[in-house]
Amino acid sequence: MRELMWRLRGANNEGLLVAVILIVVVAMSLASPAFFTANTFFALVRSSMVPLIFALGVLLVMISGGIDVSFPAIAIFAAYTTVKWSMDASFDPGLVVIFVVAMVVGGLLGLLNGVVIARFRLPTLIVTLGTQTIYKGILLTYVGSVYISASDLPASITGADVHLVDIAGGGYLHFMIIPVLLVALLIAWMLKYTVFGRSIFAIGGDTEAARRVGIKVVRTQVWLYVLVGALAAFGGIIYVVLGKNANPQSLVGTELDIIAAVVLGGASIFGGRGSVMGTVLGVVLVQLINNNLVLVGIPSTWQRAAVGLLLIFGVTVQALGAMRARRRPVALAKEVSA
Amino acid sequence: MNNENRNGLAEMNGRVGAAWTSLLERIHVQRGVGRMAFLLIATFAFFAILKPSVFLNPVNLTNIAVAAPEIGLLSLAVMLAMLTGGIDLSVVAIANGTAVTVSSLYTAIAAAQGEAQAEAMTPVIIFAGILVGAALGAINGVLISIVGITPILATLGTMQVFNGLALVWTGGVTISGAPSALTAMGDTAIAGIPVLMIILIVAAAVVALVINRTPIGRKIQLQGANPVASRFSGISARATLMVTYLMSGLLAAIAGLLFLSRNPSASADYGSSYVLLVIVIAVLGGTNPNGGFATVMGVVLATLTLQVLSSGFTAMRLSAYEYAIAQGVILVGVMVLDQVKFTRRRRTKSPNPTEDHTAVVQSNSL
Amino acid sequence: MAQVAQPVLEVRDIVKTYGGVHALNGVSLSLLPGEVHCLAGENGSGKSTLIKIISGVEKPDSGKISISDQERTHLTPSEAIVSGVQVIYQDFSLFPNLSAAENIAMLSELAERRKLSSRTRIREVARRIVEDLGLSIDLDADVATLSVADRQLIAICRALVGEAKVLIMDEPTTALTHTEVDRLFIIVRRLQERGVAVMFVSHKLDEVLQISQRLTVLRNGEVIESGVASDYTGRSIAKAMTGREVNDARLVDAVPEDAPVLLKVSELTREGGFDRVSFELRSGEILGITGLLGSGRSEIAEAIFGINPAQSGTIAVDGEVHRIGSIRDAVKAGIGYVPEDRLTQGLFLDQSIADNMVAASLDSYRSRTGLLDRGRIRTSIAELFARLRIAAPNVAAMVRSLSGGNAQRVVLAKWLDRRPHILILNGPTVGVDIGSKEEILAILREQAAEGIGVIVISDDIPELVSSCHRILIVHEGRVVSELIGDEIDAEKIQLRMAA
Amino acid sequence: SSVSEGDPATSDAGSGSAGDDGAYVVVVKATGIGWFDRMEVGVDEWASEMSIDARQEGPAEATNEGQVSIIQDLIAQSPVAISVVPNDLAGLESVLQQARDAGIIVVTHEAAGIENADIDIEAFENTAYGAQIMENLAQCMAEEGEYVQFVGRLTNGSHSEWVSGAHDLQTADYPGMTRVEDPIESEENEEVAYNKAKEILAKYPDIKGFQGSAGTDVVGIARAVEEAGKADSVCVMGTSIPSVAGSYLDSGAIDKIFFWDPALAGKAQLAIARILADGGTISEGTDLGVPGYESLVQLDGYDNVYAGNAGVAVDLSNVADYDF
Ligand SMILES: Nc1ncnc2c1ncn2[C@@H]1O[C@H](COP(=O)(O)OP(=O)(O)OP(=O)(O)O)[C@@H](O)[C@H]1O
Ligand SMILES: Nc1ncnc2c1ncn2[C@@H]1O[C@H](COP(=O)(O)OP(=O)(O)OP(=O)(O)O)[C@@H](O)[C@H]1O
Ligand SMILES: [Mg+2]
Ligand SMILES: [Mg+2]
Repeated sequence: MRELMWRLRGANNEGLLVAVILIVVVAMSLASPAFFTANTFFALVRSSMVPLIFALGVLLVMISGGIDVSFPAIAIFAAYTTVKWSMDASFDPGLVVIFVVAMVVGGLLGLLNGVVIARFRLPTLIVTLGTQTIYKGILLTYVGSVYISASDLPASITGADVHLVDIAGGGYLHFMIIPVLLVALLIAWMLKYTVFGRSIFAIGGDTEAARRVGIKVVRTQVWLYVLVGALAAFGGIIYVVLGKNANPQSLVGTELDIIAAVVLGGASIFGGRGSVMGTVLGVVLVQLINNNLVLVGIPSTWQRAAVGLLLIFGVTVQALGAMRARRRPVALAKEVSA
Repeated sequence: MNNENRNGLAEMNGRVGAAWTSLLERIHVQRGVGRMAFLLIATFAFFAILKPSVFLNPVNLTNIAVAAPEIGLLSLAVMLAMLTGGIDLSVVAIANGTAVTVSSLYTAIAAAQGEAQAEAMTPVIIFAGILVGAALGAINGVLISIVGITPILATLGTMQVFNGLALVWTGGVTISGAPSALTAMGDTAIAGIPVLMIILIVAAAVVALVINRTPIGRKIQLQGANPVASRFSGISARATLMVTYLMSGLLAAIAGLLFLSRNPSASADYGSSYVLLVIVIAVLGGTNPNGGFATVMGVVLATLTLQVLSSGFTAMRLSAYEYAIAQGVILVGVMVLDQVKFTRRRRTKSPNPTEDHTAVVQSNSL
Repeated sequence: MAQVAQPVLEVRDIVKTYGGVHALNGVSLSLLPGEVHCLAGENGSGKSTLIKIISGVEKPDSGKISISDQERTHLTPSEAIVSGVQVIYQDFSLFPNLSAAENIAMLSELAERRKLSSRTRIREVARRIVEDLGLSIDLDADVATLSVADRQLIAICRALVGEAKVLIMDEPTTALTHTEVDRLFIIVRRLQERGVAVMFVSHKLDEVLQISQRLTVLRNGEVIESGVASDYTGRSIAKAMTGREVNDARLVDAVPEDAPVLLKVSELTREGGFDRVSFELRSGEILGITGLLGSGRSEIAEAIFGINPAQSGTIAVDGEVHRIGSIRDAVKAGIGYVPEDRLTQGLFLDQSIADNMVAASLDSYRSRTGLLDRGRIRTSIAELFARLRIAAPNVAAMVRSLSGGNAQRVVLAKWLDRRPHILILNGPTVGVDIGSKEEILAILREQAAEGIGVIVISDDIPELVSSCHRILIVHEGRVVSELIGDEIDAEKIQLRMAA
Repeated sequence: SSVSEGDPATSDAGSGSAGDDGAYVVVVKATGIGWFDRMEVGVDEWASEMSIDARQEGPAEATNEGQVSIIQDLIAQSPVAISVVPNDLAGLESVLQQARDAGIIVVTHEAAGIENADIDIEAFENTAYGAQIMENLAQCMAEEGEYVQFVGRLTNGSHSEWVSGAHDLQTADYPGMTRVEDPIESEENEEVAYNKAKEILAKYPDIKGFQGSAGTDVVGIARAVEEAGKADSVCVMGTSIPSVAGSYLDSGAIDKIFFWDPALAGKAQLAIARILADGGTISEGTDLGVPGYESLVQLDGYDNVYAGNAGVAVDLSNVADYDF
């Protein structure tokens, strides 16, 4: 029985998170009849897409033992630059090329992060704090600060508004959910079944030991940050596609919420632990809370405090769960040996 | 080889090695201070030469001295948290909590019983404000030390909660009014040095004294240096972390009073751009974000440097984004240079200065 | 091996400095196929540094390394692995967050330059080697949850997975029981027959003599002697290492019956750890507690020090029963504890010796102003520094720069500065060389003579014999035997530990 | 001694040698935002038309402390005039007082009620502007049904005045309408506005009207409304600019936007500063020579607040007239 409970909880407390999400869903359903509808569900899916992509990047960095706060800056830098280039050149290269160009830009910015962090062994939080302000500063000083509205966007972006499911009352499932899910699955697969993925876990577990078994630590880290940069850019373009505008002031400032979601999802801030499943759940929980406060009738002045309180609640549950988990294996090991 | 000889050799070898590491350690200790002093002088000289009329204008110098203290206090608060290996994102929210408390108490009393009565109650009002700051710090302390939440998440949550509560309390409106003692403090200078700057210097001295010269201060450093070894040394992580975040809250509370003394109004959103700035300052000042190491002097100098830089950029008519770029480049650049210098030093051989026992003990932080 | 074989590995004139310290100063050495070559030397003599250079983890300042006739100035870890060098590191170098199986197989996955990783293959690789060694390790458990001994076994398994030409073992047996050591040696011999060259580092000189054919002694980063192992005895190796004679005769006797009881443990129990353990410790007594790894001997000590408190039973210090639910309770009761893993649990590596020494007694230096009384701190530090004969130029040196023996003295000093009634030491001389070991034991005897009670948890039998007044032998969580005074001898201990 | 006492003397000494005397500086809420980029266009135009050194500055983020710091740095440069578009009125009083003590002319914009400004110039009166939006909204909603209001930040003074001006008019004149929620905070973020609008649509299926305050509010709302297929049945109105809202005006999801041209507002601020610097005064009927500010009116209850008549309402019919 205890063994079963243990399984249900999952390696990174995913089970606990599912329970918290269920509690929140039940509470919200009780608070508002409008909550438990397909409409709300699709809205939740839609609003989780971009944060999920960012969260996956944060997850990768966190597993490797770092914290990245520069991803929103990279995302908007890459997306805005690409869109502006297309607009200025009056040339619409098609959605795929736009994604590719943006991801190359994002990858290059990630490369800079990676080289500085890995080559000089600097604390990631501080480095990315620095590069974040640099990227945003360069974007607004040298690339542009103009809001690009739907009418000026390349047609391939505005035209990408394809719905997989449409329901009465405005609920719909945007087709971008397909690439987003594919990327999530791809990353889950990469983390589990590729040597690169396992190396990221190894580096996060013990960097020196990783070097000693022959992992090319610097190279792996640099590639990791390139990947995370490209991922951020991917999220940036999706943001533009969903929002049908490109605003260079957007996104930056959302980094802490994303990090909170990833940690809620069971990733260890000290590296070496985390899962895509947990991250998905963490993002869903944060979006669930963030996007239904009006619906369940929390007064607007109280909303900031409410989000904070729920965050603390979620992290407390996680912390207590982790504390118990840390005690548990000893007994478990004993049971096994007995 | 006879015994004597061997021992002599070993001792020599050991001595050289240890003298070297202690030298290294002191370079490390003074790294934050030395490089920040250099950077401060360099930036100052740079702008003073380029724009002497504007930059050396006493008004400008006074401005720097008046604007820096609130940021400096918040940076010290973050530095304390970093010293234990944590971080405090809620310092600005705590400062606003204090400012809002003081301002709303003052205006409430002034409205009910007249301005004179409110002025007379200034000490009580200020005390209440500081108490609020300490209480908010204590909430962080409880979440981190007793509940066991990672500091960055605990304070991310409390930042939003404290900020949200201030928003609820004020209804989003900026409250105008503060005890005139506070505003007078913001206007006054002693021997040409603004009182606010003196407050920062005194606070910094007290923090330095606490972390270097008191049992709890040493425990804070040890906690950051190796939490497991501290536990195995009988140091209570709970008590230590609690005191750390309480002190962090107190420093933030004083910063909140400084907000009011510069401008007698309080809002839930003041200083939101400080949150990341103060982390940058703490790290530039030589604080190890992983804990165990920090210099108060370095942090104060880093505060002044960034203030000089910002004011210099305005004097040069450069934009806020160009300043942001410069800030990022300096942060990353200083860390990279540091690392390059440090590894190069480690590779080259050193002279072997022989050390006097007691002198080193004295120069050490104990 | 009659024919003169070509060495598989040769290093020449290796120099490596850390800052100003010469960790290695012109070391040359060769390894022949099929030989076990032992590297002996005191703490800090440069053994691990040499190994790290051969395995590509560190770059030498100068010198040449040739493996299979390919000469280089340095290698990277992956080059070393590809050349067939496998290492069991002193600190294991495992990934705490990964499963045992993955830790074992990771290296071969990388060496085979695989891009994809397969769970079944990993498990299979790990299972095969574990079975080969006749071990029982939970392959799916995270390494973080395993015991030190299991971790060491995993590190050994990992090194044996690949097709090694050179196997380097840096103190591979510190946490192993005798049977496990025996099994390891069987495998080493098997590898030897296949022509693998083995480099073996250990402070346990009997093991060295048992397994190796050749022997090189390092001192202060230089080769002092090199020769055929059978020409040496434990005593002569020790002499070469330290440069002086070493004595391991029994040096203490029983304490007087009327010495006051300092510690009285009754019916102490913790499920899965130990069961109804009772004993007394008298003033001036050094009590040895020994047993196989996993017998519960460490758990008893950890319970008394409050790390993992007991579930039932009482602990009385100086006749007064204390509820010990945390380390702080134990410290307040006057108990000090020198942990097994001194680097992570005992020391603040990047702080000075002085800071480390006062870490446990800060509150006692509070002056009337609330500040630390620096004068008093200086005096007591200087006194301890001299009394424990710590070899460092001054007390401001970073602890990281100290060798194992000196670092251990700093941990001791930290507790002595509190003037504890009872001092518990878990593996006080693990990874400490012979010279330092003797001195540390001498310090313990001095402290006991001054009236404190000392408990030594150890499986180093000579050390127990030489310095303990009384010895408890623990088996499966229970005290099964007690040896007092003249009853103590090495053979008896060995016999009762196993039974 | 006192910091502010010392100021005038030292700044005089400073300005003697400073190459910056004669400068006019507009300090905006934040740089890199479309609205203030447009204001900068006006400032630059005015500077070249008048051959006067005029420029615009602003913090990287719309924060009070950022503006305080810039103004303080400016005081040291002794410009002729500083004009500010404050993030937080009360939060700027002290530093503006210091500027005036140093002999600098202080003009403000969007800051009715500020004390330490020589003149505050409004494009219009805030509550009247709010009322104007409400009149249009009420007309669009046929004077009945549920509506909600969005503000960029709950701490934003102007936004609060617009929504309360509108709400007051509604309660007085349009009893058939009901505001179903307190003003909702969009955090100046289009995505947040979009998500909250979706929630509103779910919670109040019969909602008929939205009023936005931040420039991106109506866009986020419009997207939600459009997706709900209610572009025709729901009225979306509020402050925005054509370049941001244009495509939704085309599609009909946004019914009408209200604004004033920031470029002209920038010019008006500078024009006032110029008049004051030349020793002139501002009074009822003053003509600044800037479209929409040809005959200023003094607002009731303040002695330093003047308003122009620069408010513009734009719908599909006249959106082509504006290129920003
Ligand atoms: N112990 C060390 N101390 C200081 N610097 C080190 C250390 N180990 C490695 N480095 C630095 O890190 C860099 C690369 O180290 P590492 O061998 O881990 O990288 P790698 O990923 O294998 O490199 P590559 O991809 O080029 O093969 C080297 O340039 C070296 O300067
Ligand atoms: N990373 C390092 N930085 C500075 N000094 C070091 C470093 N690693 C080793 N040393 C120093 O180099 C010398 C040799 O150390 P090494 O670890 O090789 O000794 P060892 O013979 O393996 O000792 P032990 O028996 O304790 O394992 C010591 O003086 C040690 O302090
Ligand atoms: Mg390499
Ligand atoms: Mg070693």
